[in-house]
Amino acid sequence: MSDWPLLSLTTFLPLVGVAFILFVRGEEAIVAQNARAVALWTALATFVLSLMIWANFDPVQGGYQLVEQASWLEPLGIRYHMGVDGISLWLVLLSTLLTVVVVVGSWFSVEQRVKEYMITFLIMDTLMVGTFCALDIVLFYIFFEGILIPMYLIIGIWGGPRRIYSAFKFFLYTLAGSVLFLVAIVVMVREAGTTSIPELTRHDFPVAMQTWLWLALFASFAVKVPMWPLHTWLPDAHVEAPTAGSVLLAGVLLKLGGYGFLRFSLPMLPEASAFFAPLVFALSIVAIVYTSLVALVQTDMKKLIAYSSVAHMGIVTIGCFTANALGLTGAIVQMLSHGLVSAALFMVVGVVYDRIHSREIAAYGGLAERMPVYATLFMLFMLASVGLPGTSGFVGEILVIVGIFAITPESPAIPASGSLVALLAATGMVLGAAYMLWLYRRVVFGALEKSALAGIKDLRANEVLAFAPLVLLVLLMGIYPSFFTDPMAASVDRVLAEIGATGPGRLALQLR
Amino acid sequence: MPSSPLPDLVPLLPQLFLLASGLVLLVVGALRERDGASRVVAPLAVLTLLVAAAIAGVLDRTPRTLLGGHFRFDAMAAFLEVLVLVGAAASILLADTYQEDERIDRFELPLLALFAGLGMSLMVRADSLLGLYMALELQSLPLYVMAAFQRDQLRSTEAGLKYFVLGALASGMLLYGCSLVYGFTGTLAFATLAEGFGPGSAGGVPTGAVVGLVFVIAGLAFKLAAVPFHMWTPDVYEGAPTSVTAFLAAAPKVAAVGLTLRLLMGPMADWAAQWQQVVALVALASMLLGSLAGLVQSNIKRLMAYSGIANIGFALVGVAAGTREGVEAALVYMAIYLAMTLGTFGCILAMRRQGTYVERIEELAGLSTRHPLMAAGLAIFMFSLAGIPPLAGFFGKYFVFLAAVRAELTWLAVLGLLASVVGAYYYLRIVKLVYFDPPGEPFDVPTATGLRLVTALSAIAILGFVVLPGPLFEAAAGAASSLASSAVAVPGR
Amino acid sequence: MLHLILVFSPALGALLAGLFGRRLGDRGAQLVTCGLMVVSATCSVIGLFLYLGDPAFKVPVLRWVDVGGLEVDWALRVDTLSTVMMFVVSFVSCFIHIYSIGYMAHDPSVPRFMSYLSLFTFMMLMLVTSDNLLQLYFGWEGVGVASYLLIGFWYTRPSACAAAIKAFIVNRVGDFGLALGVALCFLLFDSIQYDVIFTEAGAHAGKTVTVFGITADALTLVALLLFVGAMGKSAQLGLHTWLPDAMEGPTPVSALIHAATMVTAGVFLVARFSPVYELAPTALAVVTVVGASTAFFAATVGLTQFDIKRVIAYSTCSQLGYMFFACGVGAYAAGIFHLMTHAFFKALLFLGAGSVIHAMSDEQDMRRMGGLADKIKITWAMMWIGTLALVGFPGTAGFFSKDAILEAAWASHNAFHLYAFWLGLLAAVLTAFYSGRLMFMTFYGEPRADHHVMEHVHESPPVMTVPLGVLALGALFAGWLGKGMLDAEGAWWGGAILTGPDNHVLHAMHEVPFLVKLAPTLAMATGLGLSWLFYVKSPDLPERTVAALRPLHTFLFNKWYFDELYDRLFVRPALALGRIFWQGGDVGIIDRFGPDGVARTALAGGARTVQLQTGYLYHYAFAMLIGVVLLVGLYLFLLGG
Amino acid sequence: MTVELFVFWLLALVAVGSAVMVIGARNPVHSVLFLILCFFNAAGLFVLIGAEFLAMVLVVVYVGAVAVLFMFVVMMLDINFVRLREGFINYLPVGALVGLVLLAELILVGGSWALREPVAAGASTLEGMDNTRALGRLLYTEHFLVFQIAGVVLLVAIIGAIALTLRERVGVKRQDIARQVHRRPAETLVLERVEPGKGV
Amino acid sequence: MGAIPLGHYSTLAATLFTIGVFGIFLNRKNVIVILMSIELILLAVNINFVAFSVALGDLAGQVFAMFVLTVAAAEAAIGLAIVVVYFRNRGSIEVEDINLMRG
Repeated sequence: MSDWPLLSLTTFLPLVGVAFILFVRGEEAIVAQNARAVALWTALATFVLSLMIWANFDPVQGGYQLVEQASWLEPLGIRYHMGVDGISLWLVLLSTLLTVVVVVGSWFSVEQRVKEYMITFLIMDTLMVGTFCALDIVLFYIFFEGILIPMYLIIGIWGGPRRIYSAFKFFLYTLAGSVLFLVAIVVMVREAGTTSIPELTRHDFPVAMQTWLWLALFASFAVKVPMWPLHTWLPDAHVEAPTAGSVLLAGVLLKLGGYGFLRFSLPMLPEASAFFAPLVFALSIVAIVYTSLVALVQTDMKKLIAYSSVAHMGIVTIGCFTANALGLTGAIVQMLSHGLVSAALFMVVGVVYDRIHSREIAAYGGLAERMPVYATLFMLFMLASVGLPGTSGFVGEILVIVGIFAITPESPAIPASGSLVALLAATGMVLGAAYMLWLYRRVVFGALEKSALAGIKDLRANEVLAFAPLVLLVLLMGIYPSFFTDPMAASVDRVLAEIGATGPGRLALQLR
Repeated sequence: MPSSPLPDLVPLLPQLFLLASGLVLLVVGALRERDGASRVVAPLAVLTLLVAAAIAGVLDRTPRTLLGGHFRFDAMAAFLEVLVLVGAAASILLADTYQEDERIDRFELPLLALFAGLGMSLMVRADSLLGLYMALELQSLPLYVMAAFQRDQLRSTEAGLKYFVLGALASGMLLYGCSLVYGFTGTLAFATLAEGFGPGSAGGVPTGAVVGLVFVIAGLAFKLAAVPFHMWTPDVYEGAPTSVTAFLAAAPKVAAVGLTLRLLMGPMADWAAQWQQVVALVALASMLLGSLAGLVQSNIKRLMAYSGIANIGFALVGVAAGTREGVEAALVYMAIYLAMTLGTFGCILAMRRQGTYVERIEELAGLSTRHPLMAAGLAIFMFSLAGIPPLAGFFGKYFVFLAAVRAELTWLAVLGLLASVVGAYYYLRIVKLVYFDPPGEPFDVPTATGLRLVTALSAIAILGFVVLPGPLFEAAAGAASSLASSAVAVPGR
Repeated sequence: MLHLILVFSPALGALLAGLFGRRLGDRGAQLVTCGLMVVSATCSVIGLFLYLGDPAFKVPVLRWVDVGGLEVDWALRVDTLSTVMMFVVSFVSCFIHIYSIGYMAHDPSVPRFMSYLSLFTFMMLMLVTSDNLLQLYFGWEGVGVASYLLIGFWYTRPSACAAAIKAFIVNRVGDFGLALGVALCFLLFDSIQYDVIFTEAGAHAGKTVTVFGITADALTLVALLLFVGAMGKSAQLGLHTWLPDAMEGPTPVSALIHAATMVTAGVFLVARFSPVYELAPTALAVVTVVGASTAFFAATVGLTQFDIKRVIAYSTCSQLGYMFFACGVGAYAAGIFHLMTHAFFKALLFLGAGSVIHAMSDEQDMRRMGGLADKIKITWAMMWIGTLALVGFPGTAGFFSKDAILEAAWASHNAFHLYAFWLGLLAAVLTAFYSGRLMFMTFYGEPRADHHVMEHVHESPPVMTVPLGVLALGALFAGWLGKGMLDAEGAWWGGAILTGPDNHVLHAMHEVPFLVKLAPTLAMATGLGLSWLFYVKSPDLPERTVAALRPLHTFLFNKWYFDELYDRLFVRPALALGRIFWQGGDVGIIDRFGPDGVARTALAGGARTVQLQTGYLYHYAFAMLIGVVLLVGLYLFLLGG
Repeated sequence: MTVELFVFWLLALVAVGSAVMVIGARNPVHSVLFLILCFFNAAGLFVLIGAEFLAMVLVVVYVGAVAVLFMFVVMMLDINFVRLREGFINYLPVGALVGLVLLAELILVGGSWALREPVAAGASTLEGMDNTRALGRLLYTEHFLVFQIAGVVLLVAIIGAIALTLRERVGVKRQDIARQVHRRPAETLVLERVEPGKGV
Repeated sequence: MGAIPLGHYSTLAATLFTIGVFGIFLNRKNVIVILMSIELILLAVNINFVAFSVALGDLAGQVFAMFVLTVAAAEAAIGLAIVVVYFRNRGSIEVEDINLMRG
């Protein structure tokens, strides 16, 4: 089994499904049904394959595993080079899982152009998995950037009333960031003479060049994460995207930014990362406080959750740049957790949106009465989002806070020591609780007074099925996070070694 | 002077075949004029071009100077010749029913295209200023006529007129440049010019020769439609019959880039430091103008004109690099550009509603519901033009910018890529219309096989490029190396 | 094993009732949860006999976090302190479960309620048995959530929802401090295991650390940050605002969470961290001041409230203040002792109040009560027992613990010990007064409710009164039983509570002047007497007093305007900032000048660019010419130069 | 001043003057005539410099064919006198400036010419032949391929010009002998039985 | 030819070239004059070629001029043909009128 090209199989299997769907012909309803079925089975098969990756993964090793190499674009020195480590492994699993979840979750809710819908999501699957598996920087970029196409279509075709503005904003915003990344890639490739990520990581880039490269990479990743003030595409994109689009957007796409920081900015440009870390911290803190406050006053459920995503990803960026094991692990766990929780929250909104066709918070109230299961799930994910211990949200948050706390300034030139960052970041705990509880209170609690809600139905079987894995994982990650952190430990140590940090979790990043 | 009575004509086979077929087809056309000669001539012209391309493709690529030294045949020529001839053939195929519908289905049109193809195939072989000029004219003259071919339409004739006048002005400049170069160096041949411009030339490079080359480059820039010699493009694209626009937009651009490369990387290769900045500026201006002006277009042909200007800008980024890699990049870019352009025009030519062709971009609204395949194709072309991976357009851009950065033109890469973001807007806008907007009236289902074939093949090429990009890159590398070996030396970096 | 059963049987109950509530039915859910609680309580009692005074040991459960040196397990730490706490929690909870069967009999979602109660108990047990700060934090937030769920149990009531949110968020503010405390502990000790912290605390005494840009004594900072957490959970002055509002929850909830157990978690935390606090005198001073101030503040507010449960809630708040300043002055044992006695009598009071409310058809306003003494005799008696215990009537549980606290305050060397003593004494007077007021307004005088209500007044069923009785026994005799806690040598605790070498308060408190020993009793008598005067002897006196002291009364009645202050200071600015950031920042600046601005500029640029394309041949030719001229000029210039 | 130089100046000045008139004359017919004059002068200059064949070709091809073609078209299109556009004057200074810069640049460049050894030894130089013969020799040997291309260019021009301007007149009756011969009575005659009073 | 310096010829050519170019963009009359301007440009080119050819003693320039003449004739034919068809459509060949398409 282990000598199969597992990663490639996982990456490209969804395309086989696409091919099948393309050949589905006949009555519209039948086509839709068949497309759903094919998509589901493909997504499931892909998920199973990704589980095989996990099964074949050796958690003790820190390097890239299941590496595949093939000649591809020799004239440009670009090879087809895939591999996973403990960091990308989970993101791959997250991607394949969420694809299954969205296919199941939108079984009934999408009726228009089902065939195209399923095709775009399967293509997304390929691109997402590919992004996390790619070990060639150009290959990475191809997957990374390629995601824009299906996402643009998803928002634009199946989105809400302002979908066009949002789709353009999403596309052009991220494209603008990404082209700078492309320039950085080109410069790095010229400098190091290779496109292989491991080799680039080993290359010592001159410090002066690192600054520019770092900024270019930052432009791309900060948009993806997104970091304040480059976040404004996110609320629009989330609000207008269909539920499944929001799920993947929040669940996976936002992770690309954090993944980029971990995979490129930090290990390849450690000096510049150290130099700019205060900037990242500052922006992250602003993001946490600012977007939390903005989330407080939202009237649109999805927008609120979108803003909360920005705040949560602020924790991720802080964690990445702590450059110690705690912070890094925390950032990854937070990414995974946010991938599950925000995805679930968007599905939560999607469930009622499908029924009432409104995302206005004011249109709801008292759902608990008629939708107890729904209310329970919503409660769980709300609490996970708030970072309740015992759920996934807590582990990442506390690790990052503890991790950043440990950073002490070496010189008085840096006014903010890590603890101050931690202090400010932790305000997000309070504000986060405020807006999420307030949301829950207005939607689920209260008396059921709106006439439109009188006949609202609780979750359907497919919806419960879609939520089930998320519930399990959120709790598993909260109660037994070692399950996730153990396989990534060696890889995190490798990344730390690449950054040049010494000693576990202690004053690792020498701030200058 | 050749001593042998019968010179080596083998490398000239494609041209001879084209010429002979052209003459035969002329006779055929003239004899059968009344009963739909074009229906016979057009396919035969396509066939001829394809056969010529095939011949060019299989010819021995050892660099050889042809009769009298005005032309040479090498890997570069072979590569470009295949591209332009296939491009020309595809353009004729695209024209299929359009020309019948628009009542311009006369046999002269494919015939002129054939001769233009002959001209282009010579352009990419040019090895002296005289050869360059004659080939250029042989290519241009048919194009002028073709642009004005819809002679009862004011738009078409206006397009022809503008194209002709400006083209004549451009060739006047080019000629004046040729005369100066000749006068100051005493030679027309690229090879000897290279010596004149080389580092070893006694007394430095004469001013007149430099100025002359600037004029020559200006003349070529007109053919490329590079800023500021682009002004004709939008009007001509819009006014010319769409099938002709497709022709104009595709192969001639490739030939012109080839010619530019021959000139810049041949005689002027050692002089790269001097022209690099100017080409870079022209490239930048083209990318910016093409991207900006395209934003406000409502006619899809006009839009494609600006898109073409921007794309030439991108190709020129590779040229500006002034390295062998830059040449490769530009060649690859043009090959991909050819496919994207042909495909897009295939879609434009399918925009027919109740027998009349529409050109407003808004007419595409909701295309995806009625014509999913065409919509998918158009989306592929648009995303590729916008340079989004994994479509072929991305690789072209990546390669030219890689070459530019390797040649220390990072600023150009940054600005160019930002311009491409601006330009992405209008490509996205088309995708938006096609996929997001409520459907309007359906188009007529395109019946023409040629159209469907070319569009489908282009789409497959662009989509599938990512799977097997190697061959094109290798061919381009071979072509570039032959160019480099003809020059005295290529500045290595 | 015993402890695993003890801790996890409520969790099982919560799961069963929560997930299968509909299938189990009301009765089933009640049986399951109560049964499992009885098991748990039994275990806790057994534990009391088996482990009291033994050294601490650890029951590992599951590895939790092991990242970069942060190694934390799910584990139960058993020592005397946790054994006592387990007993209090489990025992009280058990009876409140049983009481709820009667109290919630008519509620439509009984299983949910029972599930929440058990969940809470589980979380509380996790909190008190935690072996490291992270698990403590888990329990800490867990009880917060359970409290949130229970306060908002009647979610259709807006006030309940608001109170629930308030409780959670105010607690979060405290947790925020606690989380930073956890981080700081890790920074200092490289571990957040109790045993590591406690053994190494001495080594860190007097060290300074720079955090938040300030340099301060490391252990003081740890202690203060943890105390912020304790303040939130235990509703100390500043973070107390949620507790009175929490009375929106069903009364058993108030009894269990907001009187007996959860709110005392802060006291537990301080006691648990006595090894650290002992080395941080500044922190102890802060604890003392905050505790004493709270004791006084809450008592003053309690004077003026009319909602029967709110009065008891403020009383709780006040009593928590006592416990804190007991810890603050170094008498952790006294604090825990009071915690235990308080758990009994305050739960008793709440459940009694619940019984009253039950009898009065859900009326909570004391102004509409009165004259109930004859109608509900058992409740009346139980309430009196609770009240006497609360005010510290000699012989009752409260007497022992409160006396001990005040004596300790007098005897301590803490910088603020006299502040604590006098405020504590004053608060004792006030406590007696408002307790008497509560009793007299409720049970004596003319009935002020309409006759419909009065006709329906009835005694509660045995399922409610029996727990009352059990708790009353506790309120009466827990003092006798627990006196050993005050053992001056500290041997009783088996090392679970550490007192520093300089801390002799437990000795000293036995040697205070007689007047000090008598003072609490005098205070009680004064308070009760005054209330009798006001509310029985001359019922018009309150009116006149209020009229005379109108501003003071208004100030007290409005709870010192804390809610209003916070609303102005935090809530409204946050919302206003949110709006500014959203409409002004995101929309007005970032979008306007960012993406939208760029898009507009590009489009405008495009429009201008195409203006060059005039359509005139000669313009085109001219453009070409200019291009050539420029290029040629450039080259001539280049060559010339 | 030598005679040659005098002749040069004469011819050159007339050529420039007539060139100015070509673009300046208000009547297009005059423009054509001035163009012809200009060509004649240029031919004279060619003779002066020793390029007799080109001078001859210039006269024959240009004056004889091209200029006449121009004249033909001008007359055919019946173009009236044309006005100068308003705003011409506004436009003139900028245009003049650019034009003068161009002129200056070009003259500067031309002036910098100095005889130097041609880079390639003159393979195209044929000593001892007169101009025409030498040109012919070159044209049919060294430049043969280009010569052929020139032929194709002309062919294209023919095709193009015809394709654009040749119109099939519809409605014009032409005699088609083949059809006349093949006509049968049966095709031409239709016998109609006409009922009385109904008409055809 | 020794008497006449090459500079004279090249200056003349430059002048004619400039006039020709001027004719194109300053001319507001009709397109035919523009075509004539182009002829002037080509004439300038030819003068240059011939002069250089003689000065260099190399006949290639004159050959080039020959081809220029040929192509110019072809160009003129096509140009005039286009003008004619344009005139048929528009009824005018005033340069001002040729602006149907712009932007």
